[in-house]
Amino acid sequence: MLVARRLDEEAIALQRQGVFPAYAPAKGQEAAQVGSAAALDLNRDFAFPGYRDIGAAVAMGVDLVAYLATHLNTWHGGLYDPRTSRLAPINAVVGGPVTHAVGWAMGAKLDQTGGAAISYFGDGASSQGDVHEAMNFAGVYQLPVVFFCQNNGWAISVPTERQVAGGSVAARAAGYGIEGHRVDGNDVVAVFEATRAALDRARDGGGPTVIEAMTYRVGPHSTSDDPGRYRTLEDEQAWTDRDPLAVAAKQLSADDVAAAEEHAAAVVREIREGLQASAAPDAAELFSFVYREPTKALLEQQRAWKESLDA
Amino acid sequence: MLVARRLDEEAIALQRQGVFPAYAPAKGQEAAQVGSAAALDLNRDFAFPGYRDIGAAVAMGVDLVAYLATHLNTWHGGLYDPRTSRLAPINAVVGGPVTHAVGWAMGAKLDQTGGAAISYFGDGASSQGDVHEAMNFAGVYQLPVVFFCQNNGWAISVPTERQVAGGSVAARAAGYGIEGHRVDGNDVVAVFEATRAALDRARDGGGPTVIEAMTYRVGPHSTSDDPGRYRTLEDEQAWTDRDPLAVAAKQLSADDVAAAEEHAAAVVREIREGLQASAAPDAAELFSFVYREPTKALLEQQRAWKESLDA
Amino acid sequence: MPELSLQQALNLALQHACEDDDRVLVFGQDVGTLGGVFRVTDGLKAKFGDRVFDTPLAESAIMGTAVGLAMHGWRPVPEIQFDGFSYPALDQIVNQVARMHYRSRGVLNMPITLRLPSFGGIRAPEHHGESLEALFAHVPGLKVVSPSTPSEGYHLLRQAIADPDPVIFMEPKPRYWQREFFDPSEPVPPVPPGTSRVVRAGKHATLVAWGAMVARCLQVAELAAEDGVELEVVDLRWLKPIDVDGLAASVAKTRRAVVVHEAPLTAGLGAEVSALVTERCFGDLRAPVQRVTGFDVPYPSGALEDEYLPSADRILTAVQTTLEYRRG
Amino acid sequence: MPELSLQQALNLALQHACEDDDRVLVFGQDVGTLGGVFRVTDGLKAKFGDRVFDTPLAESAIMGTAVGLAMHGWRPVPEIQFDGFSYPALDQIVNQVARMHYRSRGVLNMPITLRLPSFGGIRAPEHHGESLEALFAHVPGLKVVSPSTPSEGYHLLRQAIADPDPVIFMEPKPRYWQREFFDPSEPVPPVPPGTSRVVRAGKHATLVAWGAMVARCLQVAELAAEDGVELEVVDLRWLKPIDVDGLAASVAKTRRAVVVHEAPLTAGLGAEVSALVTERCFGDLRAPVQRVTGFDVPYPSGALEDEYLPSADRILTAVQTTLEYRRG
Ligand SMILES: Cc1ncc(C[n+]2csc(CCOP(=O)(O)OP(=O)(O)O)c2C)c(N)n1
Ligand SMILES: Cc1ncc(C[n+]2csc(CCOP(=O)(O)OP(=O)(O)O)c2C)c(N)n1
Ligand SMILES: [Mg+2]
Ligand SMILES: [Mg+2]
Repeated sequence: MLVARRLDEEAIALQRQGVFPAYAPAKGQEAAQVGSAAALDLNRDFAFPGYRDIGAAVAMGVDLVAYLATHLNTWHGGLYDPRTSRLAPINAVVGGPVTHAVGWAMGAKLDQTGGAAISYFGDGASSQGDVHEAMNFAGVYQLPVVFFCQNNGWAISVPTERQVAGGSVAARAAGYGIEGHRVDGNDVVAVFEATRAALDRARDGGGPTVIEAMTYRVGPHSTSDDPGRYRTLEDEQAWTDRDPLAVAAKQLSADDVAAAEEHAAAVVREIREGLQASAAPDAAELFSFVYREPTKALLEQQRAWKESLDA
Repeated sequence: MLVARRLDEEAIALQRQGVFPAYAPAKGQEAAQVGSAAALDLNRDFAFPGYRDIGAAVAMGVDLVAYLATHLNTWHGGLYDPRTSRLAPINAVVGGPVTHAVGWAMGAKLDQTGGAAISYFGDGASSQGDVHEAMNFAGVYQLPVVFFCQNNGWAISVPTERQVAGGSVAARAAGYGIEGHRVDGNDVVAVFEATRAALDRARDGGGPTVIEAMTYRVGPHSTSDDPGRYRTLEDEQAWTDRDPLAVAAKQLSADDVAAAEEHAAAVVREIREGLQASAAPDAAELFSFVYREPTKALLEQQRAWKESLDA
Repeated sequence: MPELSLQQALNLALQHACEDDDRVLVFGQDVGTLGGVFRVTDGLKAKFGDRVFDTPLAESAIMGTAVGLAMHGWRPVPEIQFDGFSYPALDQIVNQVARMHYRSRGVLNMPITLRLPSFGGIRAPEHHGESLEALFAHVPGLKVVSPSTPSEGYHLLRQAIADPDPVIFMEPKPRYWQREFFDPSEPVPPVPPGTSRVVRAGKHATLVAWGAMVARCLQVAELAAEDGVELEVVDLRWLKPIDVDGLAASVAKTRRAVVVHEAPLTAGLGAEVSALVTERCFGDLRAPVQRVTGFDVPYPSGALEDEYLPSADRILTAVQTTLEYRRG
Repeated sequence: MPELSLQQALNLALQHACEDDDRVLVFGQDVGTLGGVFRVTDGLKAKFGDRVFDTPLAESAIMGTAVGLAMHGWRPVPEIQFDGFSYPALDQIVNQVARMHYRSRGVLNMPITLRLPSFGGIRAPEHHGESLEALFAHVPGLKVVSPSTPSEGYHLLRQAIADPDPVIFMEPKPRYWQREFFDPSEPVPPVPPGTSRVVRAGKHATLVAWGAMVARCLQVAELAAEDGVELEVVDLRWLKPIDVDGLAASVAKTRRAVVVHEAPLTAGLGAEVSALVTERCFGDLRAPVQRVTGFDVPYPSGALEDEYLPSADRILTAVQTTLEYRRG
């Protein structure tokens, strides 16, 4: 959690220094992300993130320099290996990847691996048709998937109460005949336990679960955003007491906290250096990975492009 | 209701005679359609149908020859005037028109007309993302709209239990903080009363309602369908006792029923004659109604088309 | 040698694909118990059990599920019931199916074959007669193919399913019941995706078509032959990648080309064919490439369908135009 | 005469449209309180209250709601936040927005203007740099327009909102902060939809472009002029209907054309421009129409963006190709 927080701060700093063109801060959501991802069994489970889930990447041990490549503008999906990381490529379509978790869970069920999928999405995403279709599919086929909604109060400038009719994403679960739970998203232990229980149930053939982790996006939507246009400082202040790190620190000794800070600082330093050492992408990669084998037309375009460079 | 039934039978006969290329029978769903549409105030409400809602058209007094033009293959949306009929054009996209009812209801609310919208859709349609988005919008804005789901047990070959996770479309309403009711869709009075209550509530600013009318598609999905591939005659038989006409007839005198039959026969005769007298569409209409004014490119295409006819 | 309809040939291709590769999954609306509204998946559920299944009525989830299944190492062959109902799934097709391999830098394969009953001509309701090839062909990461005969259907579907990339497989509905004698077990020489085929040789002009329009062009070629005009008919087959070499070879010979499709004219795939042929064969061409297409109107109701679709007359008129063309 | 950025000009156009017609409604994600992620709707909520509102995060419902509002007699001006998020709404746009007027035989009007921040060049995340014009231009019932300057933005947006048909209004994101001196209150001579404009006269070749590529073509024309090559630059503006007469008039003079766009090559709108120009000007053309476009790859991450987009160099190379072309 502390690594996630310090890394988030570092990313914002890097954006201010012009290293990152933009960044979507996760501050305030560390418990939700770390607590849920820590519950995964990385030998058989798989996670489907959005664009603000760096805490999950931290908890899953993903190569964070490679993860941050998306913000360095090197590669949209990040440079980490999704297969070995058990984390799907970063996905910027709000709601879009939720059905992927359902499909993956169906694959796991067919293969009887005992693996479960977790899908990360926001309160805003819950309005998308895809999320409904995903929950309905998961309910019909009783798939091992956890729908993990971080209700952080906002979708850019729109507060949850003008986004989520009825006020609760977890409450939607009943309509699909599946489990639904709200948890304090700023209590890392509560999140961990709820997620682990849902994953266990999923493995045992108990079907899908919706978890709505109630949290708060303390920072702006992205570094280009100006929250002053839609919420007050008091609004934001109200959540500082509930800072997930403060909540967690209460359960730890001062020494533990100091050690954690030291560890986080070391990790962040390493990542900073890793980012500095990151090579700009090879321009020829413009033509890579479109198909398994490039088509003739693409090779022709690549040839023309090379010629225009040499000209 | 009897008109709807007899007209449905006539349409099937016309399909067998080759007059209609295909038809989607509504048999068994007359109470749901007629009961709900009869609750509308045609001076201020508006209905959004699918492709199997002829009973609603009958109850609303829509020009039925013009309605059946869609099956005559004259014009996809039907030839009736949707504005004066208060019935949107026939819509073949399952789930697609549900958000139109929401938009129309928003328009009515902004204009403070006291009008309410009703959206007709099926159990299969409830799986579509659009239906979820529509319910969420309606809940967020508290719009005067009734989501009228005819749960007729089947979406082509897929039974409701493998379509609707949780088993109930009405139960989804709670997740949006809106009213949801199941009614016996074969009891025309129950349907009428539930719909009228929902419309009244909508007018009074009480917001949207989901009504799930439990009924049965007694016939095939369409005249090209073969239900023997996915259900048994016993399945079908089980519903004959609950035939909405039989249920209604119990509450009427034999004289009333006879009079209704006579009326229905007269209406059907008139429609049959109307269909026979229907002119084939003017081929030049191929280029009509694409824009308010045809573009130059379209006029050019029309000119070339005419020339090729004359050649 | 059996006589098979396109519907039967496709059914057999699915069956053989499932037999040869136990990672193949077939799913979509009504493809299981019913065997598909066109019976293309008939009998597969009985043969392959859980690997063939009905889905709820949600096209976006069908394609999103396919993405997740592919990520788990399956080889999904989903169906969308009709062309016009692809639109709800377009976000998944364009932003996810076509990109996951790219986004993951080649780590996640997307060997998905989307079966899509396509095109018009069967007097069906609204949204059941659309031609979406231009839209799909514009999307990097997708391949697009459409068979014109039963044997083509069999082999192209096998090839599409075996392909490591996502393929949109557009089945020409009006040809489902068209029959042909051929032996599916007879091996065919492998041709890479993006290869067209000359279905009739000629020298005065080249007709380029795909799907159901290939048969119509052959009919036109018969008519023209009566007047001594020898038309070459090219079945493009692969609509992405397009066989520009094959087209150029034909036009180098005939020096005239007419492209025929059902989709509306503006920004249709005929424009791409026209541009490609002109880029490659400008010196050879004796006339601009002619386009005979659907009009820029919504696909009409059955009564107007024949007026909308490229008729033999309209194609013949275009042939005449190109033959008589005099540089202004 | 004020100096206005494109973003300010569009904001003013929306404000004036709302003032002049009290049936105009402005809505979409974050367009109300926030004033839009690009501030194009800034201040409108304060001025027009309920007529400007934020929606939940669901593009399909945004467009479906627009259809219903139009049926109730409103004049909706929805926004989809970014080009790449149009896909979830495509079913509504193609099957409903573009067809309701047709389906109802002209009874139900659909005067909907979809504002769509479009095109690349701003180093944004995935799906924020797409060019969907070919897709929209293919759809009967839609009109498509894209402004290249602040004054164009003002007048075209007013025209789009006043238009009785659905218009896709593609705003070139990288031009939002581009400034121009002009007086929006000064009346402009009315030009019908589908009229292009010559932004620089020339005689050696015609460059055809829209959106942000117009500025790039002007820059190319400057460079070419240094070598004595006089390029005519046509801002197509209306991508549907396309001004084929305007294009033909220019090419009749220059006899050479290069079309430039950001979208991938295959089945892009450049193919349509190429086909149209060739059909109309075959006798005049001294070389095949050249296409300089994005490559057939997904829109890349920021680091590769400049390599993807048509560069001045690539456009100049195409100009040289057309000038030096010798019929084979
Ligand atoms: C389909 C789609 N529509 C719009 C956007 C633009 N967008 C990016 S983030 C965002 C808000 C998302 O809110 P939420 O789901 O609550 O996630 P959060 O940002 O709060 O983590 C929007 C509208 C998008 N990325 N995808
Ligand atoms: C978006 C979309 N997908 C698929 C279809 C094809 N289709 C037509 S009716 C139907 C079943 C609909 O079932 P339901 O909503 O229960 O309505 P019912 O037919 O029972 O009245 C299907 C799959 C369609 N029309 N629209
Ligand atoms: Mg949020
Ligand atoms: Mg049904």
